[in-house]
Amino acid sequence: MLLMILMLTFTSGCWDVRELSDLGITVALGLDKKGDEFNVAVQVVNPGEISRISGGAGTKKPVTVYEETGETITEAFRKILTTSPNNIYLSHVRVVVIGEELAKDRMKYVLDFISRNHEFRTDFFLIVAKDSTADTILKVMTATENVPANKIYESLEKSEELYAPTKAVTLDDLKMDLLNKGKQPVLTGIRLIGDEDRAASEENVKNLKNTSKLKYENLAVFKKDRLIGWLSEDESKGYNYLINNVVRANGVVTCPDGGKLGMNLIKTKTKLQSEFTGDQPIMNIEITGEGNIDEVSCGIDITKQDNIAKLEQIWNQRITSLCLKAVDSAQEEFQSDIFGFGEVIHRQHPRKWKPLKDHWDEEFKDLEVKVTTKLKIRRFGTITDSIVSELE
Amino acid sequence: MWKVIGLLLVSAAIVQFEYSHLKKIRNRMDRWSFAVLLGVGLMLSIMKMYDVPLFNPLQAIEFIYKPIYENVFNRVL
Amino acid sequence: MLEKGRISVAQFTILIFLVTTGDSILVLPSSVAGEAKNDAWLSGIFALGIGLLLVLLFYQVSKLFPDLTFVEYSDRIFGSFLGKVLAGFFLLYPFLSVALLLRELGDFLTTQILPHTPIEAITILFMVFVIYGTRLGLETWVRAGQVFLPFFLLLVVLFFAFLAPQFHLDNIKPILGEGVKPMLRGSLTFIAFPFMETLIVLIMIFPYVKIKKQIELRNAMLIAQTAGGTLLILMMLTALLVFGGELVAHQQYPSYSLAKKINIGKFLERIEAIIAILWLITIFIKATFYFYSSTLGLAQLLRLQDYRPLTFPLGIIAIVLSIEVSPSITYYNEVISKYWPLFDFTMSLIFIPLILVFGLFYLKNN
Amino acid sequence: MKRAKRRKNLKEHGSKPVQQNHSTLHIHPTLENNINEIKQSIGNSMDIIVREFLIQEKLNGAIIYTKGLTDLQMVQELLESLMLQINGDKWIQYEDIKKSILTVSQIEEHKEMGQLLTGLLSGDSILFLEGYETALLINTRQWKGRDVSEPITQPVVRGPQEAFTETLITNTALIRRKIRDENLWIENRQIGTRTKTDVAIAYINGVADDAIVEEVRSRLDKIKIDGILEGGYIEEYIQDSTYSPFPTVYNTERPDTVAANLLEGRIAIIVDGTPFVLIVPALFVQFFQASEDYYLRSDFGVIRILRLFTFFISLLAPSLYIAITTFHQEMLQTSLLISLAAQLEGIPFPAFVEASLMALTFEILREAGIRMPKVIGSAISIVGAIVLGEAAYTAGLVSPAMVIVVSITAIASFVTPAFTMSISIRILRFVLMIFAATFGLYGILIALFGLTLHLCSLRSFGVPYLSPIGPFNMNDQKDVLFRFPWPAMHNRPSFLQQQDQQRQSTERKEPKR
Repeated sequence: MLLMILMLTFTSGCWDVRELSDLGITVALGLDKKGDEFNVAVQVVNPGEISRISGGAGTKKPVTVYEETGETITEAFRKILTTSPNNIYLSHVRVVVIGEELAKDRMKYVLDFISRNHEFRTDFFLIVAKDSTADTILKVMTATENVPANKIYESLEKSEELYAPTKAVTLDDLKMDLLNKGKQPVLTGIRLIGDEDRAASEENVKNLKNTSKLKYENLAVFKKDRLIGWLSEDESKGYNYLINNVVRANGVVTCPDGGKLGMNLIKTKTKLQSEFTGDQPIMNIEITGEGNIDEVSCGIDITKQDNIAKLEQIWNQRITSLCLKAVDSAQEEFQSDIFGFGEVIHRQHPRKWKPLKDHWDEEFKDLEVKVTTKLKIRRFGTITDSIVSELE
Repeated sequence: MWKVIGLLLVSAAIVQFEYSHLKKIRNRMDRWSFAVLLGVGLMLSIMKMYDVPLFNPLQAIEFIYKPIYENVFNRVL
Repeated sequence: MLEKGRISVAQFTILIFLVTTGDSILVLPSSVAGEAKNDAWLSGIFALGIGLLLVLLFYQVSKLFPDLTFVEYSDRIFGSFLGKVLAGFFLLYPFLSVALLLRELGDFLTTQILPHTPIEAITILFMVFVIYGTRLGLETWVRAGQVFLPFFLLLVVLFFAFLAPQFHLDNIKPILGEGVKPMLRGSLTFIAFPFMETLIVLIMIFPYVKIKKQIELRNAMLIAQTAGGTLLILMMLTALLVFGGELVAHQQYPSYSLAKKINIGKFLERIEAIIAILWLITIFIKATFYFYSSTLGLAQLLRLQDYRPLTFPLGIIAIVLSIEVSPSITYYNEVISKYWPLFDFTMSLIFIPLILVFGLFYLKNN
Repeated sequence: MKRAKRRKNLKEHGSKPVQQNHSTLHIHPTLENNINEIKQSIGNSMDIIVREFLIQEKLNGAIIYTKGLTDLQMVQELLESLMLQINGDKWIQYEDIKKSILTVSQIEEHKEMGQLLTGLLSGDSILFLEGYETALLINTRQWKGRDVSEPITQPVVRGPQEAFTETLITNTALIRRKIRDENLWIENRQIGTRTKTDVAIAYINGVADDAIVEEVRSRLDKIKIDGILEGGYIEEYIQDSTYSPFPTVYNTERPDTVAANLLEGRIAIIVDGTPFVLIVPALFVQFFQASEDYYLRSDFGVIRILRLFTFFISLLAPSLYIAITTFHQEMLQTSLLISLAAQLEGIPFPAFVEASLMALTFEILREAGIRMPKVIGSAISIVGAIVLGEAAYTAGLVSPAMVIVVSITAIASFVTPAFTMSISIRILRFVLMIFAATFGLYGILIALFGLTLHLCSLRSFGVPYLSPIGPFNMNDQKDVLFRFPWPAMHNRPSFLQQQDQQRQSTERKEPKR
């Protein structure tokens, strides 16, 4: 007994003990700008509601969102602590959503805070809330996953793999881009579709058809740490092809005589080569890949060699144009080297990079970019000729 | 204050612990060096507890090597 | 004889390997990459070469008096007064290093793992066990290092294997893009921290190795330094391949951040605390090595019959010193990455040759 | 204070009747005197039987024996041969009785009373004859002992199913039956001023290191105690470090284990009155080796890795649980963390208290399980299961995760083949829990450093406790984590420094065709 008391005095004075039950497990963090101050929103899990043991049939919501404003992020956090019953615990943050206004203005402070705090890990995704504030995004309830942040995290992870126009960016990726002179960062945008007020309600989940939901949309272009604009969907796709970030993707090819044809891209690789004519750098980009035909909704006979060649040509042209669109808008509209062409030149021609380094932004504007695509059609599913062409 | 008392208790324990050992050693130097070093250690820690500024040996190193680093090393490389 | 234990050549090798890896495995990548950016691994290779050359120098010193430690023979070669002064000066080196190591460990733990625990509590706990190891004698704590070695190697292998999927070869290109200068600047710390800091204090251990021929010492040192150096170069390379030079330079503890990146199939993740074991093992051995050398040396200097009574008083002083040495982490980082290596250089390129010259002179005349 | 105690002791001794010391007393020529002497020194104990008789109607004699320790049949035969079979006129001499009349295998001649008394109390019979200053000590020892039965504490599936008994001589016989080598030497000595317990040292001459044998002898001779009732008494006297949680003396009740250890060059100490034989030097790895490892196919030796693993589990599981749930929550996966947090909602205790309570409960149950009469044993296990598993959880006192951790710990601690090792783990587990509760994983790790240092500093009869891991020996690794197939194990483990290193001839002889 004496020993027990001794142990208790030993442990009660302990400095870093955090009992699990006192922990407010934060899964998402939303940061916004409110006037001159920071607005911080955290999505905290109510474990009892989620865990299978207690059935999750309670009346409480599975997550709670706390929100406060402060001059610094830390101050806002401190205020949250006074309203939330538990300690805010940040090691399990899955996503950090940054409001568009804040992203346009003071991203670097956010990054400093996040990378300085030891509780943050580096494996969460950073997302920009497009056309809205971060806290509205955090308040959206989702149907399939109890924890909305998990839903956001997982669907971004999936969509990056399966669908081309998003890019999952972790803290390290972002910092690497910011520190490299030859590359500018991008972040994926997220948007709330539907009614903002209803989104936070339980009803939203209970209805079979969600009236309000979250959707990933395109990429936000940064110059240094400031958001300067958005790529369109096509440009985002082109961007991903250019930085070799496409694992699998679906594409649509217009048939020569009208109608569409679905392609499933299975293997792509992008090679970036830089060369110099005199002092003028040129980027040569070569995209190679293979695809399968998924769906034929036009009258083309895909058993014919000629037609396949034609389709390949159309497809290649389409991807090329996607890429060029992305390059164009980066060069003309944003003047921000989001593709890391500067990095490529640095790696391949370190000597010649030196004079370019300090005024790379201007140089990038006039950089000559050549895109060649060599995509091949390999297979076309379990049937040979299309039923459609038979019927016609 | 409590810290100082705790420290003194700890050093008393150390003395008690070493005493039996030192008793066997008939060398006077052993006892003296133990006592002197323990005294120095105690004094330093008590001074540290009351925030008395102490000498930092790294300052000496900085003093010697800063000119070398800046004038020699930085120029050579 | 103050120390009756003897260690085998294999144990000696393991000791040097662990000490070489020491704290370097945790802090070195950052300071080297700060100068050399993505060529930091080349600094490592260069530094390893220099380190091996240094081994030859130290081997000559070890041949002077095969049965005595430096403190024991210093008054023979320098005369009784100057000898004592120089020996005392030399002992400051390992002792100060103990304090610095304690500080480093405390800083690491308070920033990364135990932010609310007072640094004194961490260092005192650590010091108590260093003292325990020291009191048990050379043979015992070196044997403990031997026992740790398999765990250490296992963790290292796992560490590299788990991170391999995240290697991006592009991150270390271009090779020598900025010329040789940054690479050489980076190698300043890479020579000093792992290689010099180990070798300098070895002159207190040489006589306690069981050898048949003196040359075994040289071979052991060469093998251990090569192994330790290679491990550090690999660590450097891994950090660069995963993060790129810029990001490594910006981190306080790059290899800890590396461990945070480990994620194998969403199952093996969040294991950085386990990886931290790796550094604690080597730092523990390095700290014990320094502390042991300084207490034994002091006892020999004062001609005591036992060094054990000195351990607690010196431990207390080391803890006070560890708190005193740096008012802030910025100061610490600056002194440690800029000026301390020069101190290492002074010790091993001026002090040690001095011993060698005087020693040879003495042996010739007697 | 010490002096006062001593004085008190003196006083107590002074008040008691002074005990006579008979050991140096010589035998008196008159029979009467001798009988009285013996009766008096044993205090007329009821189990001492004196049978007086006449040989050839002239010579007075007496046989004295202890009832219960003696084979009555033999005494009967003795008396028969003395009283009936001596016929004729030839005057019987003392020498004749010893040489040609007594048909008993072991007879000793003594002149001092002390040795006679010891013999008498060990079951021998004393033969006094009128007018002689020597007496005969006749071996008639026989008492009801347990038969050789199955080993209870170290059972195996495959391997010999016999265990030692409480009788020394049976035990030495069991060892002899396994090693029929003239170099198996068994030395005998008696320890304990009152119990005079027989203790035997067995070793294979030429295999065991002479220095270690000598060390064992000298340590045994240093023991000054009135009684030895079990090997544990001796163990505590001869072990190297008293204040270590780790055992440096191995004990076993399996004759095959003893034989195997003797063949490796170790020394066995067999104590009369207990079926547990001590083996020295004992090394750390030895406590994880079961005799069965050597009988089953060699790949079975992989199981030792499992044993070492469970050693760490039973040592670390509760402390790791405390460290991770209260310090390093970031180590848990998000979903696991959420479900743990849900379990812990409403648990009134901090994790450390919860863990200590549960671990304590388990220790209580375990202790109760051992001490209880076997009949009640099953009741205990039912109560334990309900208390630990069901009720505590339903009442919201402990979390299910904690129940899992404690049960894993408990089961893991039973895997260690040597019981003594699991006792030491018990204490260390609590120490580690305190470290974990104050410093998290850092504390655990530092404590493990300390533990390793301690293990490295231990020695058992001069042999480093952790060998062959530290100091490392490549050749000896064949019998540490794995057991190599027998043909691959040419040499005995080298850390014991045997005189004869080789276990088998290096070249295998080709079978004749």
